[in-house]
Amino acid sequence: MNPVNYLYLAALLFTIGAVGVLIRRNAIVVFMCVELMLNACNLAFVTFSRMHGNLDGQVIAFFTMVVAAAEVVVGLAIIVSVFRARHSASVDDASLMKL
Amino acid sequence: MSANLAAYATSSGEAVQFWVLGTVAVVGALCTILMRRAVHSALCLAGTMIILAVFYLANGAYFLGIVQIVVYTGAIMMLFLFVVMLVGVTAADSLKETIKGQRWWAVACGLGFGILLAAGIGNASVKEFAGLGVANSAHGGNVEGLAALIFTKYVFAFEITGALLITAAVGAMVLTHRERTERAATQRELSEQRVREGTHVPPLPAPGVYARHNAVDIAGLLPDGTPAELTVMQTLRKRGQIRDVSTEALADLKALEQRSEERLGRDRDEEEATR
Amino acid sequence: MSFPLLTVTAAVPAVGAILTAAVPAARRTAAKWLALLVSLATLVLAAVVFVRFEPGGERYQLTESHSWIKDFGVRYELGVDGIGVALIALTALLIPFIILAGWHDADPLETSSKRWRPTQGFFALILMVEAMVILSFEATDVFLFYILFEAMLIPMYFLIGGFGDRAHTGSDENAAAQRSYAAVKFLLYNLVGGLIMLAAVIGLYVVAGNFSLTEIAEARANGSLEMATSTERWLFLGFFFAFAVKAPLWPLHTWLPNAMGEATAPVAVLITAVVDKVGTFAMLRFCLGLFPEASKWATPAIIVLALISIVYGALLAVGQRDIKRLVAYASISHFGFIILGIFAMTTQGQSGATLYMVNHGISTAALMLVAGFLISRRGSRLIADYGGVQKVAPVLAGTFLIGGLATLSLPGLAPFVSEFLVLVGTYARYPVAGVIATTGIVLAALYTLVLYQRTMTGPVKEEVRELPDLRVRELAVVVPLIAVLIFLGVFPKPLTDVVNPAVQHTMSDVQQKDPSPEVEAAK
Amino acid sequence: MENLIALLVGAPLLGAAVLLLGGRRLDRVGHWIGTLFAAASFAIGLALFADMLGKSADDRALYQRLYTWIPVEGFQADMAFQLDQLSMTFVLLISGVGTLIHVYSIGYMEHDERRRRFFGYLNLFVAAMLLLVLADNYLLLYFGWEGVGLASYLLIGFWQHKPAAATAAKKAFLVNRVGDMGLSIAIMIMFTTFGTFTFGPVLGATGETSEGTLTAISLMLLLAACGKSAQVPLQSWLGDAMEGPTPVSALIHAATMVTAGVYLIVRSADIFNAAPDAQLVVTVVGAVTLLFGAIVGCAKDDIKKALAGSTMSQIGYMILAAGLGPIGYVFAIMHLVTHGFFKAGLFLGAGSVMHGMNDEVDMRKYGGLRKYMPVTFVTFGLGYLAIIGFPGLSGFFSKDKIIEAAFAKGGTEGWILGAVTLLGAAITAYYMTRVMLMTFFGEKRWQPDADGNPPHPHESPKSMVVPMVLLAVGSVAAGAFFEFAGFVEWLEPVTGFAHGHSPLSAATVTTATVAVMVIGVGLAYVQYGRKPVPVVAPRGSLLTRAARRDLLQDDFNHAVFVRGGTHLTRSLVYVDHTLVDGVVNGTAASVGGLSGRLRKLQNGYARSYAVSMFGGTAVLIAATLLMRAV
Repeated sequence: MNPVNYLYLAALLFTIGAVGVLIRRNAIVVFMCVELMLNACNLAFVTFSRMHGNLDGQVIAFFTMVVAAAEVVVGLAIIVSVFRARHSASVDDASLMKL
Repeated sequence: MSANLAAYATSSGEAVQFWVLGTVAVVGALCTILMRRAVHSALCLAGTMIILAVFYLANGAYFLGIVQIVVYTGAIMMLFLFVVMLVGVTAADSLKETIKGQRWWAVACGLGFGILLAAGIGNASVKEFAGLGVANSAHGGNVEGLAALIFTKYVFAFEITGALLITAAVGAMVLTHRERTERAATQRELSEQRVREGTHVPPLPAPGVYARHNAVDIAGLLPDGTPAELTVMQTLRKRGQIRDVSTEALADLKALEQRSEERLGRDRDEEEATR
Repeated sequence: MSFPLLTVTAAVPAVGAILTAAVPAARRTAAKWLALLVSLATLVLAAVVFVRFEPGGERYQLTESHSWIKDFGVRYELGVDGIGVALIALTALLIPFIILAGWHDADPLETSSKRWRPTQGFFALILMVEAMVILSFEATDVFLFYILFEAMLIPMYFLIGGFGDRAHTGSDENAAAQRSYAAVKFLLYNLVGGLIMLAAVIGLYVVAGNFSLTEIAEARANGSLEMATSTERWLFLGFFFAFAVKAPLWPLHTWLPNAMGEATAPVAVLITAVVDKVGTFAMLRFCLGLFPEASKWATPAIIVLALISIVYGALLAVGQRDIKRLVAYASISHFGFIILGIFAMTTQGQSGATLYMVNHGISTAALMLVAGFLISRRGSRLIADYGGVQKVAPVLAGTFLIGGLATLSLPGLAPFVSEFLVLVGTYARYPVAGVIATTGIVLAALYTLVLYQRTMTGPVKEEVRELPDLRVRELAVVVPLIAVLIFLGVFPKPLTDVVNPAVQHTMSDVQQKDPSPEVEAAK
Repeated sequence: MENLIALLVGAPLLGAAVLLLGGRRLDRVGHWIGTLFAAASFAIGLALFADMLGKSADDRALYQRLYTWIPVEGFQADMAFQLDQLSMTFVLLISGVGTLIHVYSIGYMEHDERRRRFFGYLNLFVAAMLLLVLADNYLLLYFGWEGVGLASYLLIGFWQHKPAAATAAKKAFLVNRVGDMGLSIAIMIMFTTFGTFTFGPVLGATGETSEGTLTAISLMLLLAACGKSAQVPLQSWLGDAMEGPTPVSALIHAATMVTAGVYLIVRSADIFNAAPDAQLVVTVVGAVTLLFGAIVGCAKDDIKKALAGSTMSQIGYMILAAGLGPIGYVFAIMHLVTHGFFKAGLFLGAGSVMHGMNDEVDMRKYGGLRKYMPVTFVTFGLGYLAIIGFPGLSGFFSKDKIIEAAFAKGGTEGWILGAVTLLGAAITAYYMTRVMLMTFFGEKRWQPDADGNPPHPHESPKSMVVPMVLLAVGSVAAGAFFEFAGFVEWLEPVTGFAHGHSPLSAATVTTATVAVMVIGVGLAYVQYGRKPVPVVAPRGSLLTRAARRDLLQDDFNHAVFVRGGTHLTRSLVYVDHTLVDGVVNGTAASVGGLSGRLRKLQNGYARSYAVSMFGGTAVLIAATLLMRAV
């Protein structure tokens, strides 16, 4: 087997995550899907790292994790405060983006 | 892991592992987006992440594999679960789509995107790959190798992400923390207020009174069989997560009476029979 | 590295604009004086440019060149030829008068809040326009020119939409709606033109590989840059369209009457006398300079459009009931003359067209600013609301008449020289067009004199009985303009000296020679 | 000496500048300043004249070049003057009569608060007119040409508060502009043909181009002349121009400006000589106007309009003469000068009458004035005798020569033209006698004016009387003086001269002229001298009614140009608004509608937007792949 298959897997997971973002209304699930996408990217990075024989890809994946952690923290905080205010975690409730 | 400079295929063991775990990962991902309850989604996602951790390890990223389990599956997913609990673990999403055409567009775009991405990978991929043997052993191991990179080449990025983390932590606190603008009322003041208002001078009733279940989300029943919402804690009340069991309870009661009637009847019959 | 005179000439009003905008709300008068001083300083710099320019020297002088966007070969490249010098002089000359004439046009109303500071904005925007116009006359890089060509729309948009004529009929809301209609129309017309030009600019880059006017023109001339006939024509049309909207040429003219009608008189002057000149200037410099063959190909059609503009604009001017719209249509007629002169492709025609740009600027300024003074006194733009003004305000009426006479190209006033040159130049190549254009001089007399008759003569109307005559500030605006008109009318040599060599260059760009007189040809 | 030429123009120009810019503080002395500058110009003219007389006939032309007016490659218009015998004649006429009329105006305009400005305009006129006749090229001539048009506009409309005056001024300028169009086209043709428009080179090179070109130039020059000289079909403005103050009518619309057309044709003699077709048109225009003006003159009750008709008719004579070629040029100019004297005198007389009659202009309300205004009566009478061609007076000499030359044209044309000129002479005698009788003879038919004041006719002040007397002297003596002092020889070097071969002898023509004159006078006497003149005009014949309305020419203009033009402009305004603007607005509206529909895509749901982003990304990837594949 060629490690390229990991890439295909990453692509598949990424796509599933993206579709999830689009079809779910629960902000928490949407968030999870984003995490899934990030993880798919990480898998791709790690695989690239292996394919190219250097560790830079892993470093990037590491940073991605850190950033993802920060993002999760802030994102969940936002969800919690939105929930407190609106008693709902549905992303469709915030449809104020039109005139 | 072979230390060859270039290889054309991984070991067959890894291949088996990939196909088996890969399938599971995809199923987990699909479950993540298809489960109605957030908590199930979270669990599926955690499973997928663990599998990814295994893949990291298989790809020679030992440090990342461990970090993935510890940080992601351990910390981040727990955070998710925590928030899910906070928001309501039993609340199930309706999977009915409200925006017209959204789902079809999403799936169509997803399909197109996926196919194109795969096509791109297929287009760009090379047959041979380098492997991490040399890189991992250059500084004496994977962790040392990463450390050498992070603290030299990527030191600024590292510092910046550190700052980002701190900022995120502070931000989360600011977002969720509500500043108390006035002194909290003491217990004494609270009770005085209750007396003044004349409502519920005694403590609130516990859910157990007249209750048939000892769960906190089920209101106690009043003598006429209707639920008393006061008996449920405020948080659940606000969330609307009171389980109304009044009809159920009444039905149960009726069934019980009937059963006891029968039992009594049978007893009477027996008595009469013995008599 | 010599002193960057051209950059400084454009930078002074730009910096002045920022400073003016920064003046605190309460110091309104200070902002006005600052703007006036800055515009006068610019005038001095423009005069220096005019003097430093050697008519017999290089085609482009006082050049500056710096790399700007390396990847696309965009350069900050400046240089002036005679035409540019003349138009810079015109711009720098008119702005102080525009500022002076608009001295009270942007005073905040009694009712508006204290933090509201329209005055600073008004004068800052005017200076900003000046800076951009001057720089666009200097730019020899097509991309730089394009950016300025578009960017000057923004301050103009705010000047039209934000500071309307306070003399209007109907309710304030209605007036505001018309004003914003006019401003949006102005913006949309010019943006569409600019968009098409952008496509042509990109196309030119694809074909030529750089944006430098001088390099491209040189390469075209010595044959190292071949352009397919159809490519050249398309690019030409792209550029020409934008310039024709700005100029404006029939049938792309309808934004001008709205814009000039709704804007205050000084802003109307700014539009027609300064900003629109960029369009005709660019026709000379870019259309003819970059696409000589296509220009020749399109000439018959453009001549016809120009003739229609001349006659049509004049006829519509006759039919107007609003003083400012009348002047606007008259301007359309005059722009027809300018474009006719440019595309007649004779020395006289092009010299005339260049002089026409300058003279039309001054004469329209004189007429429009006096009209503005009149309108601000009576509070109405309708011709029918006036009558007998000469009896109560003879100086105002006299200056108005002189402005009108300049508009109808009376000999002795500057526009005559240019109009006659255009006519002669056109006739030399296209006799029929020349004759048709000549009818314009009759029609010009018609609309000017009808306007004068209806507003200034006859019995004094009740509403105008109390009109004061021109004040000192207003005289300071009008008198110098009239003096310049008369001076250039009897002695246009300073201007023609500068313009002639530039026209020779343009003529050699398009490889045209004046048709030689019949008698000489026979010999 | 030639350096003085510019001063001829410069003096009145300076006067105009001083008067117009001087402001109120010059109000009290303005009229003296104006007169002084005009007189200065006349004095310089006389000095130059004396100098000129001292030179041989072929060497009299003087040139002065100031600077290049319009220096453009291949197009050099000089600010340069040429003073030859022709120009000299005009200079003396303009500055001389001009000065007299300045003097006259001092009295006439005494009570007008804007007198200073009036003198400024008069000076401006004199300067422009002198520029016109002194220019050495057509473009500079055009400058003067339009300059006099401007001055005429300002002076006709001097009483701008009267709507009639303002309209008349505008009309005069506009009709003149039509003529100016002809002049500018003529200059354009000249430039493309000869490469220059300086008199010398153009007139010297007429042999080198085709007759067609020359005919075109000639016809365009004729158009210009028609406009300025009020010839059919551009004559309509002159009658209305009488709204201006009377000195203006005398100076501009009788003696000088309206003759500029004749000057133009005579100046361009070489071009016309080479274009016989155009010359024929010129004579026809002259002949038609001659009769037209005369007929209109017969019907008008307004004394100034009657005189205006007469002016038109007399200039018709001049134009006709100019169209005859070398046999007529000199006589055209000669008649022009004599006409300048007597017509100015007549107008000043008319002004004097109006001055005494509360500005009444209707002759039916005059009558019997000879006793009250003896000097006016005598000077007016002498002018009258001169214009009808009473033997021995100036009009006799000049008109007789033109009639003779008309016959000498030869062929049928000669007979027709001769007959027309004779007929014109008869009608002239008729209408002038009518004016004379209605004004100075018969019983008083005075009416009180609008305020109810009855008129108190009185002789005018000295400043008005003196110019009238001087002009009367000119009217009497000029013809004989020219006849015997050699006017023909004086002008011949410039205009050329040829003796015509008339089918009739000179004596026959003279006899016929006198005869028709007597007939005309007799007719008028029968009609107006023997019977009392009704105060209210009788209805009159169809011709009379038409003539009162300028032979319906104005009605035609009104119907065709004014009404037609109004309709045209109105419909164009409509077209501009609905069609040209409508197309654009329609496009805008359809774009607006489309965006309205597209706007629904913006439903506000973040997920919906995310789909578009996602789709966009997919498209981008596709594009990248495609680019790589290509």
